[in-house]
Amino acid sequence: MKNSLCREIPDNILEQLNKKPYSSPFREVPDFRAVGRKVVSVGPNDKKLLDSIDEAIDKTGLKDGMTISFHHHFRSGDRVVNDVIDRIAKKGIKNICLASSSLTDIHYPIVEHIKNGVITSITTSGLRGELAEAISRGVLETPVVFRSHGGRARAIESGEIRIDVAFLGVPSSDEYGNASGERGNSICGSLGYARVDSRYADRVVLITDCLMDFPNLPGSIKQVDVDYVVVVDSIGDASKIASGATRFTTNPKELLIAQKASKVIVNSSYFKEGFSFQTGSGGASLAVTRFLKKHMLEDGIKASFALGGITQPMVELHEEGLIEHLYDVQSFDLYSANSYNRNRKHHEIDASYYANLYTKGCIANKLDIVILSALEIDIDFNVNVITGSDGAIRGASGGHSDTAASAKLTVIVAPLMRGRIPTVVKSVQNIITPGETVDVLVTDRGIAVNPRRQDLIDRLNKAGVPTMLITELQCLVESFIGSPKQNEFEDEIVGIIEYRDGTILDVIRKIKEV
Amino acid sequence: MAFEVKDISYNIENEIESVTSLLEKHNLKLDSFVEKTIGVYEQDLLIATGSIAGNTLRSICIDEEYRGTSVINTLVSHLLNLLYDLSCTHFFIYTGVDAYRSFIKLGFHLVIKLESGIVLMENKANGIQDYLKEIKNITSNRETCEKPIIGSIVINGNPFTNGHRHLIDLAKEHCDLIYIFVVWEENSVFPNEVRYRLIEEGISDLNGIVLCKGENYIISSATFPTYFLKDVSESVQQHAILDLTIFRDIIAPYLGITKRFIGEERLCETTNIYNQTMIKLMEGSPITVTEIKRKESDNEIISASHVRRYIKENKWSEIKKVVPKTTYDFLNSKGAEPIIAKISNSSSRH
Amino acid sequence: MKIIQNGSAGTLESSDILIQVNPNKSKGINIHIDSVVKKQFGDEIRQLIIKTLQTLEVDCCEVSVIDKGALDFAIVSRLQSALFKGAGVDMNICWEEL
Amino acid sequence: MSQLRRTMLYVPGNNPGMLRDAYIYGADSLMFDLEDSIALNEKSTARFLVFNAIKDIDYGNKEIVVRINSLESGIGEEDIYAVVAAGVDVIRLPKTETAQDVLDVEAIIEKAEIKYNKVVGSTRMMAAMESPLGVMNAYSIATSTKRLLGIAIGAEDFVTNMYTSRSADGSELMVARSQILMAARAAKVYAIDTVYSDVDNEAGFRKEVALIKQLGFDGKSIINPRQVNIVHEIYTPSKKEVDKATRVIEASHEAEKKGLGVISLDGKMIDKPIVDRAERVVTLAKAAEEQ
Repeated sequence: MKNSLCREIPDNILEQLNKKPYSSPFREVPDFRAVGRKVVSVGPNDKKLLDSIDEAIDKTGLKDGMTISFHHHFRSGDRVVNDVIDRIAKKGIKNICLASSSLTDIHYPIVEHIKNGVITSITTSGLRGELAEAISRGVLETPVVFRSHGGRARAIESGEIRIDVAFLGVPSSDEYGNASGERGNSICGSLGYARVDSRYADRVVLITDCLMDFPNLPGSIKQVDVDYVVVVDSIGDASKIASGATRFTTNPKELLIAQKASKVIVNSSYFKEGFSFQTGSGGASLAVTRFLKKHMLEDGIKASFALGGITQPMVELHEEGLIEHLYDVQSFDLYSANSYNRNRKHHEIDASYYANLYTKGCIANKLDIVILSALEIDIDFNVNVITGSDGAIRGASGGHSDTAASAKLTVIVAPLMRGRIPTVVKSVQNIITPGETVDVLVTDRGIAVNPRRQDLIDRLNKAGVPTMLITELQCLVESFIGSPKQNEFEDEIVGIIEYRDGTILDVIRKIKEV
Repeated sequence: MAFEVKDISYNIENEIESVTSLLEKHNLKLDSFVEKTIGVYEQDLLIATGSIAGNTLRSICIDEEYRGTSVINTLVSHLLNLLYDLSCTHFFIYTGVDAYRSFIKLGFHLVIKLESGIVLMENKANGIQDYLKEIKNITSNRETCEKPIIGSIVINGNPFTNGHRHLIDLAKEHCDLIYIFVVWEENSVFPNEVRYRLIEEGISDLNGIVLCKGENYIISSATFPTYFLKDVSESVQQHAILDLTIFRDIIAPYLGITKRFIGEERLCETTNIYNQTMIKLMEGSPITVTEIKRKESDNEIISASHVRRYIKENKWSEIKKVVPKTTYDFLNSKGAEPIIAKISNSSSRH
Repeated sequence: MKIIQNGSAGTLESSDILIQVNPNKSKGINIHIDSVVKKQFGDEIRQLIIKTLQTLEVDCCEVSVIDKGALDFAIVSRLQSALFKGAGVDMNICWEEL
Repeated sequence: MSQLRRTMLYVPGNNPGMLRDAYIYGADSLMFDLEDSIALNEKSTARFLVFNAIKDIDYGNKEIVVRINSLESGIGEEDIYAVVAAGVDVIRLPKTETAQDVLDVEAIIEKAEIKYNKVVGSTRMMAAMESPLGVMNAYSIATSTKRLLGIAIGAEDFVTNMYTSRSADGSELMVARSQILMAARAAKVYAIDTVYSDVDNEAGFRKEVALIKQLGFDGKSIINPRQVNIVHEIYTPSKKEVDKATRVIEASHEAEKKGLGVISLDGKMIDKPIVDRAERVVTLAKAAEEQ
């Protein structure tokens, strides 16, 4: 059947998953109890420190058909996912469900483990590189379920994702399982995504390359949640886990977009003392911070908090007194990872606190402004950040739909086209964020406001910020590039996109080989 | 982002040093035989480098920090345009497996990937397959028995001697069909076409032989650049493995070759390493290597390098003893005069 | 126009295209296209190349392109440039006919 | 002189992405370069690209300038034919030394206009002086032809010719800038300042723009889109200036309506140049608002 965004969701998929199709951002009302993990008792004489990943696999009783989880705080520097799955494969364990918070290009070896039957189902926020390509071409028999960061936390708490063993790489831990993301050989800062797993998985194994004296405090993951600790040679490539510094883009086009976006924000009704905001990590999105700063200084306005993946520019604004609090679910660079040590109001939060709709109030609810990027956006303002113009998976859902739905002003920043690939299209390949939760699109060649926000259109036009219809932008892009040929797909479904409330937003189909 | 591209001068120490240190930082080196090197700079910082040797891009390196940016496009565009300007339209990239995906995006196609992580790519889709298809087309016209035994010999033939002929004759005894690949690089004193013609004439009485140009895939500047150097380079072994893996995994299976014949080598260290590597590499494959003792004349082995020495020393009676009449006649013809003049004035190995 | 030698133009930078033309050993036109948007625009690019060849009355050559998302004006420019190089013509071009 | 030429954005003629996007940064004029930013072996390639860009891309009513190669280079003539055929607005001459240089180019432009059925005289010209001789001849160059709408100084070559180099305060350019400016004003054409190439030095750039604005230049050639807004910002008149200009213009309209030959404001007589300047201030203010 078709959902409210006119996306065809096959009935058998809905039946299999026991899911409803998407209807509107806040319509569904939860009616369930949060699940609990299996209770274990560790006594005074029990030891948690194990010699190897192999031993941990044995001790946790991992076997065929179980679900394992990882986090993605180590980004492209990660070694833990590949190493653990390799060991699992060597033991001959098959039919594993991989429930990672996200997966990146570094995880390409998983393709082999899919082929040899070790991994048979996946749920994640995103996929990139060879793994994404292989899955787009149908290497995995069951479709990957894509969830937003908030959606994943919800699914874990509701029991939809039941993690048997969580293998959590941590920059440092003591022998009893007190782990920190800000101390160690390769630090990553916040361990926000891992914290949910640590509380809900039946078994939790920490993997670190830096064993600290007990107690390793303050910390992110707590001893009461941890079964075992394994020390390995290396958890990954430190320089790729947290890049040295996030620099502002010097790309003139990104700067232009950022400047236009800051104009929209400043002239909206939300830019006032005590406002809150979040920016994505893309070049233009990050650069908005820089232009905002100028206006904040000029108008004497301070932000009450900034949220999200935290980067150096955010921490600097915080340290300059322009942002009161930082809520950090993931630190993107060394500077922000180090900031906890000196900034008391830099708070580590977990994924549920960040963006889970089914809590008694996630912090995203308090967000005024969010600036997000897009691979594609269509004339209904639906945004795609998961599939490329060729229909292949190459992105991540992340907190995109969570924050878009929650924030009072959602601004999408994107170039009108990338080379010959259009950003503004008639209909996006796949929907991650419904258009009804998006307010403004800012491109290098014009600003379009969602017609649902006539108030905003009036305000901007009154302030002399010109706006266009999104259909005008779409025509403009076609005048440059022509109209692309529609992608061809097989019937087979390789991905299911779940909205943050658990309803089904869209499906990703297998690419037709030419 | 605007990157600046500059030619690197081998005579300016600073420039060459910044290139070698960038390469060393990423565990690479500047090949000794490159002919031109360029650098990509951001402000005054060298962030990428690449070189050309013959028809091959080599010693390509992009500073780790700049990987994923458009600097690779800038670098490779420049190198390709340099090759185009030299009228080179079919070219290769010798690189590591890490960079392989990036080059696919720039229009390159895989020739072969070695276990060591070395990758050879070319700018033509199916370049090597097309080359082999053409060769096979010649053979399909030849009458052969049902399941012919097929052998192969690679000859530089600089120039063709009785030693080469001896090798071919012995090989013939074991095979129904023999592919003779002529090394196709203008690095020898006898030009490609001359070497080819002298072999052709020298075996015109034999059946069951397919004479083909080795082109880019057998002992070429793409597969084995160090073969043509005067001194033995430390990369010889690596290049030999590349060249022979292509033969073992692509050429031989395609043409059904199961035997390779080589002349025993005592004089030339590079060729000796090549031969020994071949014996090792073909182990466990369907290809058997037969090393044939060199034919001797007056207690001295016959070799093309001796022939060139005789030419230099003007010992025509010696020459007559070790080359076929066809070669001898050519050497006495007008066409040979520039070659002879060149030999008389040179000291090169080739 | 007759293509008598190799001609190339363009780069592999984003939004550009690298085009190489060679005299064709056999008769007619051979076009090889490698493009980041081959699925979406491969046919259009081919048509544009053919049209440009016809305009310049080139009926025998090999064209191979590596496209990084060039728009039509860039594709035409690079091809014209490569063709004129291939024809050995540099000056006194009839601009009104292009 | 109502059209604004605060910013003339250089676009290397061999970069399709930049040719496509140059339009979006809000510069008053775009200058596609076939000269110094193009390597020798890419000259003809760039010419094809600029030709097709002008023909195919809709730049709205943006003024399109092309900097051609000098005639001495042997390729300048082909450049002229190509860009006239494409329909360029302005041809900018590099390294102009004498009025004859301008006339030589004009003669070819005229031939090209006839050949391609363009209105003769429709292609305007600009000349850049990059040598002491050119600067000395600034006035005769500025008055050499009606096509010429402005003159510019190219500092990089100039300072080399002067046996010096560019400094932060620009003292080495003082005389040349003043000379160009005086010639331009005397000839009633635009005066455009040279580029500032240290893109990342925003403070230095601001200082230089403030200086040339104070000297009286109409605008500046710029090499990076990031510089556009800075120039426009500095050229934006203050509220006080705008208010005053508005009153001057009102007074002038008043006088016109009444058919008076003399304009007066607050009991004082106002001369024509003051009205001209007032109009310019208002135009600048309007443009700044639109940005």
